[in-house]
Amino acid sequence: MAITILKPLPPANTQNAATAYNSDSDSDGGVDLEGDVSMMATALSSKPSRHVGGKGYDQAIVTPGEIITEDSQWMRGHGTYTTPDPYAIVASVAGTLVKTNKLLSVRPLRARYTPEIGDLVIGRITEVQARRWRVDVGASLLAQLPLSAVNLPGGIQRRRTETDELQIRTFFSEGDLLVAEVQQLHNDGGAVLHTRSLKYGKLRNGLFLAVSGTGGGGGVVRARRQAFTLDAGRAANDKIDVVLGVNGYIWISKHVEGEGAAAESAGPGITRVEESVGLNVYSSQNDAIAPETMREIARVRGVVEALVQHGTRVDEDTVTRGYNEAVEMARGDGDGPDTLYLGGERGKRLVDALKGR
Amino acid sequence: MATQGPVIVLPGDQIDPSLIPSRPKKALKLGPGLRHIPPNELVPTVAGQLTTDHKKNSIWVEYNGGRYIPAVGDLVIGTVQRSAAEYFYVTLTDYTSNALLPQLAFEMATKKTRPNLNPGALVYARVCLANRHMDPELECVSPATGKADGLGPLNGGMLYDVSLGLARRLLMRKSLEDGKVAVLEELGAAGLAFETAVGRNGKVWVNSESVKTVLIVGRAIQETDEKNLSVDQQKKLVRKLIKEVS
Amino acid sequence: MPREAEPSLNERAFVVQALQEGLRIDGRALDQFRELDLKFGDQYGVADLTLGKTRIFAKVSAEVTTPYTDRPFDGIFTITTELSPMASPSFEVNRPTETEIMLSRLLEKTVRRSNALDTESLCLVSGQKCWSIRVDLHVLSHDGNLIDASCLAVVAALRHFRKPDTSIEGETLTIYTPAEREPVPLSWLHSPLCVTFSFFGEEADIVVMDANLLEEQLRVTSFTISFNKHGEICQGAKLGGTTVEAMTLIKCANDALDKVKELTTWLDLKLVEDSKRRDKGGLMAELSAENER
Amino acid sequence: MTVNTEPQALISHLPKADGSATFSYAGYTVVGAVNGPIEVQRRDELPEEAAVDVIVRPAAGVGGTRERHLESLIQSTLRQIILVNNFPRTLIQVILQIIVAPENEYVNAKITQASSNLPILPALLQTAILSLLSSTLPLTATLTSTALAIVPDQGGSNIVLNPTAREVEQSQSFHVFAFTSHNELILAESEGSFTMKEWDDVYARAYSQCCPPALSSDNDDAMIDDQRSAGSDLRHFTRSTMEQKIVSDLYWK
Amino acid sequence: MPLDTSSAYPLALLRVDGRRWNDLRRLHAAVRTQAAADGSAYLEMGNTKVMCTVTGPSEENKRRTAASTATGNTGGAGGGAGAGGAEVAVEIVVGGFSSVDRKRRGRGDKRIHELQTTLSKALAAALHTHLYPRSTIALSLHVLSQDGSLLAALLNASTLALVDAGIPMSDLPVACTAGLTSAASAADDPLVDLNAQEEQELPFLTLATLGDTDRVMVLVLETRVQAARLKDMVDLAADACKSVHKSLREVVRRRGEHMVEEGAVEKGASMAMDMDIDV
Repeated sequence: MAITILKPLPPANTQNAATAYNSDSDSDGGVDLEGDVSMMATALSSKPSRHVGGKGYDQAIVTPGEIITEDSQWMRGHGTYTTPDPYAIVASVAGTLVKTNKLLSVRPLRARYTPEIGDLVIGRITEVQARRWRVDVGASLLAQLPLSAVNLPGGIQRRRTETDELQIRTFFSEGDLLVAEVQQLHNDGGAVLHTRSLKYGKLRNGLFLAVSGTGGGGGVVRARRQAFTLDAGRAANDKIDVVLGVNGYIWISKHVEGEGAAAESAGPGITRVEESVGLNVYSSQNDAIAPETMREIARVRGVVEALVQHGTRVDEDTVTRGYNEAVEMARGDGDGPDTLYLGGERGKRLVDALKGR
Repeated sequence: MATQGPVIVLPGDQIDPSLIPSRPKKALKLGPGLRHIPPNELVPTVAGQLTTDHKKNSIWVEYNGGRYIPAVGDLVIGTVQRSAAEYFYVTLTDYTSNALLPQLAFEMATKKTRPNLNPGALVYARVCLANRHMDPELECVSPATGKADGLGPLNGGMLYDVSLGLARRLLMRKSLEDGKVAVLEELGAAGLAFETAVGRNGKVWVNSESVKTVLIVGRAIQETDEKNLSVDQQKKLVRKLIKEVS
Repeated sequence: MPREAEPSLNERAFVVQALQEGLRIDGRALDQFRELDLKFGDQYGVADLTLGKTRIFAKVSAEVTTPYTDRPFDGIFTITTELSPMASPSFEVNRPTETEIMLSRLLEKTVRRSNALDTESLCLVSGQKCWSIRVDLHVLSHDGNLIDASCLAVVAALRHFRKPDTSIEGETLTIYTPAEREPVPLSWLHSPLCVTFSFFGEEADIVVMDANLLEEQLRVTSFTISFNKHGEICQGAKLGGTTVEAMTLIKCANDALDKVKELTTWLDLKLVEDSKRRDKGGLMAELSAENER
Repeated sequence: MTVNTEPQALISHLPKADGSATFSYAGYTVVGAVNGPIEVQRRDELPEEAAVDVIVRPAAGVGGTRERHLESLIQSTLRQIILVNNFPRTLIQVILQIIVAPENEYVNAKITQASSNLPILPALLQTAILSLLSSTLPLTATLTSTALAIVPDQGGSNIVLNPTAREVEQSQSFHVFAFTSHNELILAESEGSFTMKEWDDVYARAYSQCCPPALSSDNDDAMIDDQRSAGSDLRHFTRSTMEQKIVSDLYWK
Repeated sequence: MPLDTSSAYPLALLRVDGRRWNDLRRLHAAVRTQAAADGSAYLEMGNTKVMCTVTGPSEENKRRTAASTATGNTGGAGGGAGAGGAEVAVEIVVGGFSSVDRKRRGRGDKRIHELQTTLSKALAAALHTHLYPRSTIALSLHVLSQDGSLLAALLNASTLALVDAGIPMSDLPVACTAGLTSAASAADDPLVDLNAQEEQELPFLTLATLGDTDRVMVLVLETRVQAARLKDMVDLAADACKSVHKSLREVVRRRGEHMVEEGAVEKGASMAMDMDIDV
């Protein structure tokens, strides 16, 4: 029977046409098995095919269920599990293999944020409870922010009183954004945050942006510095603060001297914190922002989105260079320096230019 | 009206005054199933057998069945549902609201060394607060001596449901003479090694080294309960079960 | 409504440990059903089934109605399963739980989709008049294995049922009341019955029939298969849960067939017993009627 | 033409419910289950007493307004005799499942009957009280209920106790009464057209039926043979049923 | 009912769409199709087309939707209030335009509910839910076009979306259908991956396995068939699942390799060879 009717192929990358996705490569990760898969072709050897590299693929990627090793000298790390009989370490996520001494783990291609102590995160208050807030940080569980872990107006050493408990909503209420540090982890992976430093606290005067978490596929990576200040080229004192939350939440705001997360670089001592915890720390009112500043904030946002869309990591270096490149591009194009659009082809050009360097 | 036969009462019945024990000087003690309507009327609220104890000057209605309602001093077996800052939330019967067990109400428990009970763990406890307007409270330690006296977490074993009546009989000081339950003694006499805990809330916990022993004890208790076995029948049942397994 | 109560950790551990030694809490063999009992009512199409502490009541009723427009030659056949708080306080009226939906789907597939009842025979005047047969299922007491027990009760009630006799002369359709003519049985094609297997252990290698409520709460997965005594599978469902070796499932299917044959014989016997009982009643009624005259 | 079958009952026969009873009388069979006191949903919670929830389910078809009406009648009656103050912020659930209702042999049954709501009420109430007694929930009293119809009879009319389905259909008016064991009237529902005089007669008949003079334990047998009333003495029936149950429960005493 | 399949098949040994008995339809799949979701996938099995998005694991606020849920209970531990692990909530929306009869299916549809429950219970058993206590993994599936093997397509799409979301699992759950050309005779050929027309006429079952093993996650048979033929159908469906498994793994691998090429992910350590050296 030589007759095999093939179905016509659909146009490639239908789902990405609108977002100007790179369409010349097989970018949607799809695979077309041309024609029909004959059953006879798959010899039924169930065990060997589970082994990594057993089929001569490029060995960079492991998928769930693949046996990484049957050698019992290795220890299993994240992204793997073991089977007792016969002993084997098996991948549980799709990703790349990481070896740390005798520890085998799989770095997932993408995953939701998993909190670690010391992470700088941006969160949104979802619930106010008696003595604590519950904060969405994009993890599998809501994080907690105890009332005792924030600076209250009137100095760092001040005792928390019952009045503070009653007034808890005057500090943070539902929907407020904040930047904080992961202080502690519970057994179930839930994080406890604190904002006891001048560089943490409520966010205002800016713009929120969420990119998918760490791992791969673009997104924020843990770096030496998560918060920095950009010089917004044209006006000398026009500066923009960028906070890259390790959890993939990003805050871009107008720079205010001596306030906000970017003050990290200024490095205020404990004593200064005490003095400067003023009332406006918990203000939800934006300052006046000049239209030029707003435009540059929007430009930074465009840069970050372009970076994410084209699978490039987001860190201080890429954002800074990307921003400068975007300013150049806008200047170079005929459309004038006010052009902010960085979608589609322009975004691709931007990222290519960054990679080219 | 002769007093030798059992006196069965229904809710709202009038009680023959001659049946009420009247020892001068001693206050009359009212047990379950009776309601006192001032100034001096006694009315049953459940269907059961009117029972009196002239020595203790007490009167109550004996009955079996229904749902357990916590009373102070009862020994109960509960299941931990969850733990919060200071309490374990414990269920005594299905579908009722939780009882509270303070995390410090254990022998030797301090803020640092409080027991860690996971959801689903069993505890043997005493009801120390029962009040219609509040959730019942439990304790696993005697407040007077600070000793556990056998109360606390129950590890391993199996939990069996029995009727409230049988639970009461098993908990009687002379369960054979007064309660006419002989299964446990018989099983012990037959050479089985096991431990039990009986909750007034209709739960019996049985533990043993051997799974089979637990099963025999459990089945013997449940069958005694369901089939209303007399002492002789219980003895027969135990012999039969032991034969079946060996 | 209060949440369904969950077994304690001790019970979880012990039940599984005992099963690993091949022992069940109530002393049954792994493939043993609890004691079955079936009572028919004085009226036709009423079945009251007890399986251990599980008790199911099924009632069949019939009325004349108009057929669905897209199926003018078919009668209407529905099975209603609404679990009331009588089965468990965690069931709420008018808010179907997962248990209820799964039960109703399995009965639908086992009894209705397998064409156990010839719906064409329910047609009286095509496109205008047909019988609507309705089975109402009530769970009076829930101690596990609702599916097998319900299926048995539904099939028993339907086979026991008699619908009023009818006749058509020209254009006129006459429906006789029970007093006028003895009602007639339904056109029943085959009797499909369910057998549910519950699996225990991490590898799901312990297989148990007729699980009670506690066992159902602790099983890692289940497989329900429906057969008629002719050896036809009417439905099979393993809906998720821990994975089971394919060979184990095939073996379950074979065991289920034996069990279904056994249950069918039992059901046939019960129906014969009941008809004998009724016949006696019928004779008595005739005699007493004669006496009155 | 009264149905003279003796009442029958099974007590505490559903192993999973706190209290249960099956009651058959005058062609009706009802299964009742009681659960309580159990956790109540916030919206139904009462701060000073237990909420009483009554669910009536028909044998065939889904419950509708007819069942809701019966539920509200039974609920308000039971609330009076259950000591609801003993269990604030809880729920007492009474589920009444109709198993058999008498069918009129001369009419082809419809699944949803348009006929009167009331005839089944006594059977439901009687089942509810037996289930409550089985559940050992505290009560102030028990109750007894009966149904009567005024049926036209050769120009005059007749009061019929426990009428059949056919008699209900032919009746001018239909009445249901319930009395507590303290001989207090706790429920009176009537439908149809009747005069005050007729109602008084029916009431008197129902009273004598439900509230027989207290009997001493010596002449139980004489009581049953009493020709005074056509129907069974349900109050006595309730007592003897419970006595049997208690004696069997307390066999060890 | 016109028995196209069974009348034509014995003549040419070809099915209505020209396939042989053991041919799967064209399987096309893509992962990461929706940027906003934690994981997403689009999958076609012939003309059956479904989309899946995953949200979570995240802590859900009390409000519960119409979705069916299952809690993974691994190793018998757990009990109590959601201590067992993450809940897997599945919601299926069948587009009114997805089939020829354009029938609207309400939220109360029990068949959809059964599919939801089946998927959530199957996935809960494959996922390592114990890593995420008190959270919810929510899957939203949209059926765009129906042409048979719907449950299989839904499960395969869910698998890809969950892999994309980076949620750990024991192996890839995969599913396929298998049927018989006629229920009556014992000599008939079995078929794999049935389309809607074949499903209407022939007895068939849907089988889901965990990876390319013979361990069955889901078995759904809704038509009458002789008991003796069950084994043939299960065997064939299990083999078909192995092919599907291979394809899905390829989809994931390609996606990953592409990301490594683009530099979004660091290259992984190489395996077997250099491990031996380490030893």
